[in-house]
Amino acid sequence: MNVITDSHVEGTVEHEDHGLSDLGYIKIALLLAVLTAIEVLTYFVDFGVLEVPSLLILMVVKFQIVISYFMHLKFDSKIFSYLFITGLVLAVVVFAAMATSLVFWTDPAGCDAGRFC
Amino acid sequence: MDNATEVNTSQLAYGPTEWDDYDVPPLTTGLSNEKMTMWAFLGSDCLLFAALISTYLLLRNRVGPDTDGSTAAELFDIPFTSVSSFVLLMSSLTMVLAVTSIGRGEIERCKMWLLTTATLGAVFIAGQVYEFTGFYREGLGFTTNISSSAFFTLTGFHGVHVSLGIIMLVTLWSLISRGNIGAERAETVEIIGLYWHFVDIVWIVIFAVVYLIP
Amino acid sequence: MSGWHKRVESAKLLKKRKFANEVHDTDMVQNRFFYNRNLRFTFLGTLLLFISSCASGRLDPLKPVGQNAKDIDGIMRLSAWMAIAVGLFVGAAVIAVIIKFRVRPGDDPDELPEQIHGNKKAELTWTLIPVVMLLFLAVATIPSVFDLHDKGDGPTIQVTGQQWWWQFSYDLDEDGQSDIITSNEIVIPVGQEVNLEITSNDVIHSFWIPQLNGKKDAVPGRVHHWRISSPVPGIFYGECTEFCGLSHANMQVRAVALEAADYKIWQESQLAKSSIPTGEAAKRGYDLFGVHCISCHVINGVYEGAADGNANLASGVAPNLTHLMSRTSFAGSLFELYNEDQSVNIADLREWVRNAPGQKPSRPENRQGMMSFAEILNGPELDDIVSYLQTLGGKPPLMPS
Amino acid sequence: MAITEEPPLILELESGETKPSTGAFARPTYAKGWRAWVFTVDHKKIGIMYGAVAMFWFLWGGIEALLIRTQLLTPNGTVLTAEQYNQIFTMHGTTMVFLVIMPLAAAFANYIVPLQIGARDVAFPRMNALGLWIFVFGGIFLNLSWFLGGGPDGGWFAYAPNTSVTFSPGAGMDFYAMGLQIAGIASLVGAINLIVTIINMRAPGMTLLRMPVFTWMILVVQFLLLFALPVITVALVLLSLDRTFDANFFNVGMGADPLLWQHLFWIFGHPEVYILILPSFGIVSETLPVFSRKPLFGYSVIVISGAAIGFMGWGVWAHHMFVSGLGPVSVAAFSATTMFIAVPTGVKILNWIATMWGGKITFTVPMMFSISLVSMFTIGGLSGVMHSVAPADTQQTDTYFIVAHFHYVLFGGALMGLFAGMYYWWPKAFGYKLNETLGKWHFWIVLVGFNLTFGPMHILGLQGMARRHSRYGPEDGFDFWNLMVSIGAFVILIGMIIFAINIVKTWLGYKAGTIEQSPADPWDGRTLEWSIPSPTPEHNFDYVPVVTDLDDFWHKKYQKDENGKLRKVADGNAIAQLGDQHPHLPSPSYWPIVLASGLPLIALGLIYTLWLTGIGLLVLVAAIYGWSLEPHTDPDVGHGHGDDHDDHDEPDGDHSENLIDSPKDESTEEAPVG
Ligand code: HEA
Ligand code: HEA
Ligand code: HEC
Ligand code: CUA
Ligand SMILES: [Cu+2]
Repeated sequence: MNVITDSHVEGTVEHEDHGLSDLGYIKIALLLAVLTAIEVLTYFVDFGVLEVPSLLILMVVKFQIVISYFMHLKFDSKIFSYLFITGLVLAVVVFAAMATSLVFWTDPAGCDAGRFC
Repeated sequence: MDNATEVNTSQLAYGPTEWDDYDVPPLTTGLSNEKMTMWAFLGSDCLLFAALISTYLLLRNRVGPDTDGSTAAELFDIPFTSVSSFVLLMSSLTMVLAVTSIGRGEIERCKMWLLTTATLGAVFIAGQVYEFTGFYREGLGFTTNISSSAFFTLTGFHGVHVSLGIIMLVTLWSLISRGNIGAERAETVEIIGLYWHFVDIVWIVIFAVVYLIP
Repeated sequence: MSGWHKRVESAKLLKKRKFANEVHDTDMVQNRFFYNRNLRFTFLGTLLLFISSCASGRLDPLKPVGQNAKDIDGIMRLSAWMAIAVGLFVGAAVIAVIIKFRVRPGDDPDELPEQIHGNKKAELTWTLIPVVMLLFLAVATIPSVFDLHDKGDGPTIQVTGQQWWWQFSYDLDEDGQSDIITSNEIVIPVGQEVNLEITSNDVIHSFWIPQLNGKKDAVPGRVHHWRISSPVPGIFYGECTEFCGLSHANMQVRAVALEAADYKIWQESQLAKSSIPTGEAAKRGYDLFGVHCISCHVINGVYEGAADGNANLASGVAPNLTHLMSRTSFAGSLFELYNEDQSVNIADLREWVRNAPGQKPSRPENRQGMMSFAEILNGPELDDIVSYLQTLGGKPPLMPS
Repeated sequence: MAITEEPPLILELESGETKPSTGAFARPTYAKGWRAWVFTVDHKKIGIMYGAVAMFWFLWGGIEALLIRTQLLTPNGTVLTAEQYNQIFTMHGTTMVFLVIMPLAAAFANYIVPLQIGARDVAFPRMNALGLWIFVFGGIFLNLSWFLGGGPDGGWFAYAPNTSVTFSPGAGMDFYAMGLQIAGIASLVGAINLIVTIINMRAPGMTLLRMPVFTWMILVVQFLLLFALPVITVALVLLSLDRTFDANFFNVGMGADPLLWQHLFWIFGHPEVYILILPSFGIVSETLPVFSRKPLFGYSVIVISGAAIGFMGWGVWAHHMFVSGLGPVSVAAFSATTMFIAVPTGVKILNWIATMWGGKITFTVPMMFSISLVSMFTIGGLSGVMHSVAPADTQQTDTYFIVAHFHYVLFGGALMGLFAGMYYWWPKAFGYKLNETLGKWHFWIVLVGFNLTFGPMHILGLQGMARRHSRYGPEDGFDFWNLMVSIGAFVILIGMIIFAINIVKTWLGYKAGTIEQSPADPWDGRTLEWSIPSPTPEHNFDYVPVVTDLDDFWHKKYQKDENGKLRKVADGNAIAQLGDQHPHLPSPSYWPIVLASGLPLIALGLIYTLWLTGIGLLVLVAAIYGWSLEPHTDPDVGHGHGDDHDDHDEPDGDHSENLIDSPKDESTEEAPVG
């Protein structure tokens, strides 16, 4: 590899790291299964106020695990992460703002209509 | 390159270099174009599903003067959906195993895992079809009310994604079987795997946000 | 000469306003739109100079009357001056560059100008100055946003947009039932911040009376709060500004501000119910009305059938005609109800009843707008109906000057 | 996506020889005639076709504009009925935005970006062709509505529920919804392709901060497209489902909230306006330095502010909804975010002025258009800031003040920039310069006409003239300025006709030999595209350029002498490549156009009869299979060296034969990840 390539390869390509062994993946899958079981548990057992936050946290954790291990993001080039995470973050932020605007910050008189808010 | 005209190339701003020995100039980042394509597409798809999910969340409880029928959420059968969610989740595992096996050159094993993945996906779709017909029988069609339109659209979009994934997996399987794709093209399997996992994580979100959160 | 005068002048020349855009029934209206073009051009020529300096029609938001409109005007001027200042600066810089730094004939083509790659300080300056200016603007803007959303101390009026006219209802005793229902013209008391609850029966419209306040959309399924007020009595003009389909251009509105005493009188008169007319023609018209019109129109006291379950119209209900004559205009304020000499504008009214879609683009076949009676009613019948219509309600409290 | 990531399949046998295993369909080999264009995968031909088609739609959208202006020439105009008027302004806006500015930008992106980054083509040439043809069919589809019962009549942002079947019973809105979905697919395909190209196919040494600004802006735009298109796709799908399959998304009787549409549309719509303007910002960032003979002032700041505009563009969409019924908190928040978007834009404007400041400006036509962008866009941007003051916007919105704003930014900004680009890169694309004298006439007439058309709209708006009104009354005092506006529109027409004449005349002259061949570097350019002959040879670069600087080509021409003074050391034309090498190029392909033709069939079927959809789907599937079963290259394979990248750049597969004698490099080895 000569000088020029060095300067122009921007991604940090971690070629050594190819992810986990099969067993590792199976363990991950088991973890995911357990998390899912907890999620489903919320349906049968009353978690009270904790229900929504715990579901959201579990969801995020599962999401995170799948993209980092199954989808290799953890081991792959950062460029892939940037591409995907940009979309993801944009999606979450923009639609959270939209929902807020539509649901909470709507015109006060709009609420007089009763059924609409 | 054809170096017959080398005579006057010396005065060019950009004459021949060692790089010309490559038929394909090395890619700037060293990453594969196809994989980058898939990641870009998935980033884009995030917004698609975010829009659909927010639409559903916004509309799920809305009623107007003409509304009748129950909302989709009232008909959910959580235990049933939990099972099919679990099936989809496990298909991600089998997909990963397909990728690792082709990486090791174990073609047969890869084929096996691909088929398993496709089958699990098909089971999920079958479950969805069953769920939908159930809803329909209880009087909740696509056009019944606003929550049903939103629900079927969201899950339908996801279902179409899964189905496309199944088609790709089966195609992949048959191509490997025919010997068109070998271990050297493990990346193709990986890329389709990315798509498959994405469909799975979308379902992780849908399952939590649409089904479980009351 | 003010824009107002110009309008009057123009109105005189035109004798009166004729709507003649697109007509399905062409032969009736065809000649109306030709008769005046040439005149208008010469007229234009003479007014050319004036207009450029003081052109303003009756919609002019730059001549605010109501308090809200005045507040808005203030902040708009602030932003305008800011924009003009920046614009002049940039313009001057561009012109300076063009003049100063052009290649001159004697220049040595091999001589390069000084190669400047940038200047951190300069760039920071022209990042920060706009930031400061905009902070200033934001600080001025935000309180006024909240102010505009506050409720006022005056009465509350429901405003309902529909294709392609506005309905106003007043719930005087606050029992949840509308006591006064009128259309085209919203009547308000002078000096009070009147609360509007704006909604729509079909598609999105936008309620706008520029001299009193900015716009607010009328969105079906939502009720939006807005205010208008006027410190002086008078008629103020407005129009629908959210694209609402075929006749969006012909959905106008007026606000009539009355002194407290006059407002009281107006309210009283509006509460009166209608009764069967006594005149012969009017009585015949009354009967015809009972045959042809009551499926859509309500006349309190006599024909109230359309009031319930009348949503046969995609566009919602039709105007309540009980006090028709107490308005100055009809059909989305598109037509004057009275001539300059205060006599009833019978010609337009008759033509409207005969063939409404020919007067105002609409799609009665899609239940948008009033149907045509051209094939149904003959001349004398039309005359009778118009005589009946003239018995509905008293004179308007104010006439357009 | 199944389409994109299935590369042509090549079987590599153990022995090391390759054979196109499933390649059932030969690839076309036309080098001349119309088929060379229709089946091409060459980014340059594709770029030119994008441009040509967009100019056709510009003429069409312009005719629509002139119809609008004739109707509004006088009060109570009678040229159009209200119905026709509504359809025409809807299609005028839709055409100009989706079928003119976007594809014109795509034309430049396709043609210029690979040249500027020193690549021989984009990453996926067949996908590139696919994008073009989908766009072409999408545009035709959209305009088919004129012949099938009338155009869409809901305005270009199609607010629900006015666009539901109840209120817009004709098929026009169906064409709108499906047509834009089709066009959206085209843009998405193009966006991904260009992103990968720019990230991954740069010449050796071209780091991100050595990339020309135009390429940078295109990159930002492609990201905006990538993330914005799914949102409008969802909105349009919901609308289509409502209209075609009786869903209830915008059915207020069922409790729908019409504001949902507005949010979805503008979450797309505002990034969209930056999608429209940023390519032009990129173009003038190229031309201003060249014709001022100075480097771009504050390159990195311009790049960063471009990216910042792209980012901030996601947080301001509700400024289109200030009167829609948002609560005061939302209004205040969006009002403030909107204002601050003026900051990065202002930085650009002032940096451009600083670029010219102290320069030696030659007023060529591209330079004139560029300067007019700087000044005219500023006017539009400043009225934009006036809208961002939410209370003031309640008086301005939906009046001609808004119409003035967006024509200043769209015409005065985006279009002026694109014209600058046309004059600037014309010699590179076609081998000859457009006539400068006619060009100046074109410029001045358009500039005057433009200001005469859109300047008075500010006044009209402030007088209270509402937009989208098919008529106005004589009593409103709008007569005079409407007359001026309409006259202005026809002045623009004259200017544009001169442009058309210019094209035809110079082309004829070039053919006849009276207009000289343009040299490689006619403007003393700074970027790589000027280091190769004009017109660009098919393979772009004889030798892959190795880049060591920003404006690398310029630094090859100007170097410091012993006193440290910059001197011209070489003439660009003398040191340009000769275009005499013959590296192997990707072969044309039948399948992009076939695949694309499936989409309008599917859409037509959804509107009329489902069996058409079936046929469309069959075409689609067949084309996908044809696509993937197509052999990788034409029979020439293996002859020339330097076989260029086709839809995939695996150094394995059929390349492996050639790779044997290539020095092995790590980066070639690591490409296949697995
Ligand atoms: C090319 C497309 C383009 C661009 C670049 C912009 C740029 C901007 N736009 Fe515009 N806009 C449109 C296209 C565009 N717009 C369209 C098509 C519509 C109408 C859609 C429809 O309704 O049909 C619209 C509508 C629109 C609205 C809604 C109006 C309404 O309907 O009520 C608003 C409101 O805030 C707005 C604001 C802005 C602002 C603040 C900018 C800013 O980005 C501008 C920033 C630039 C400058 C400010 C000039 C240079 C800056 C300086 C010299 C620095 C110093 C400046 C200050 C300190 C002020 N635009
Ligand atoms: C880039 C976008 C763009 C461009 C360039 C234009 C160009 C023009 N536009 Fe506009 N316009 C919009 C985008 C654009 N427009 C949008 C988005 C809307 C909102 C729509 C809505 O409300 O839904 C709108 C709305 C709009 C309205 C408001 C309608 C209404 O609200 O009722 C008006 C009114 O005057 C108008 C006028 C014009 C005019 C006179 C031109 C002129 O500048 C046109 C001049 C062009 C020509 C005359 C063509 C000449 C071309 C040739 C001769 C071809 C040459 C060919 C070759 C070289 C091959 N436009
Ligand atoms: C199909 C329903 C329908 C019928 C039947 C109908 N109208 Fe109407 N009418 C309307 C609608 C809708 C409007 C509002 C139209 C507009 O302004 O665009 C209207 C408006 C009017 C107006 C103007 C009212 C105002 O305040 O602006 C008058 C007067 C009128 N109708 C009279 C009549 C008469 C007289 C008849 C019977 C001969 C009649 N209408 C029958 C629907 C109807
Ligand atoms: Cu009502 Cu426009
Ligand atoms: Cu915007």
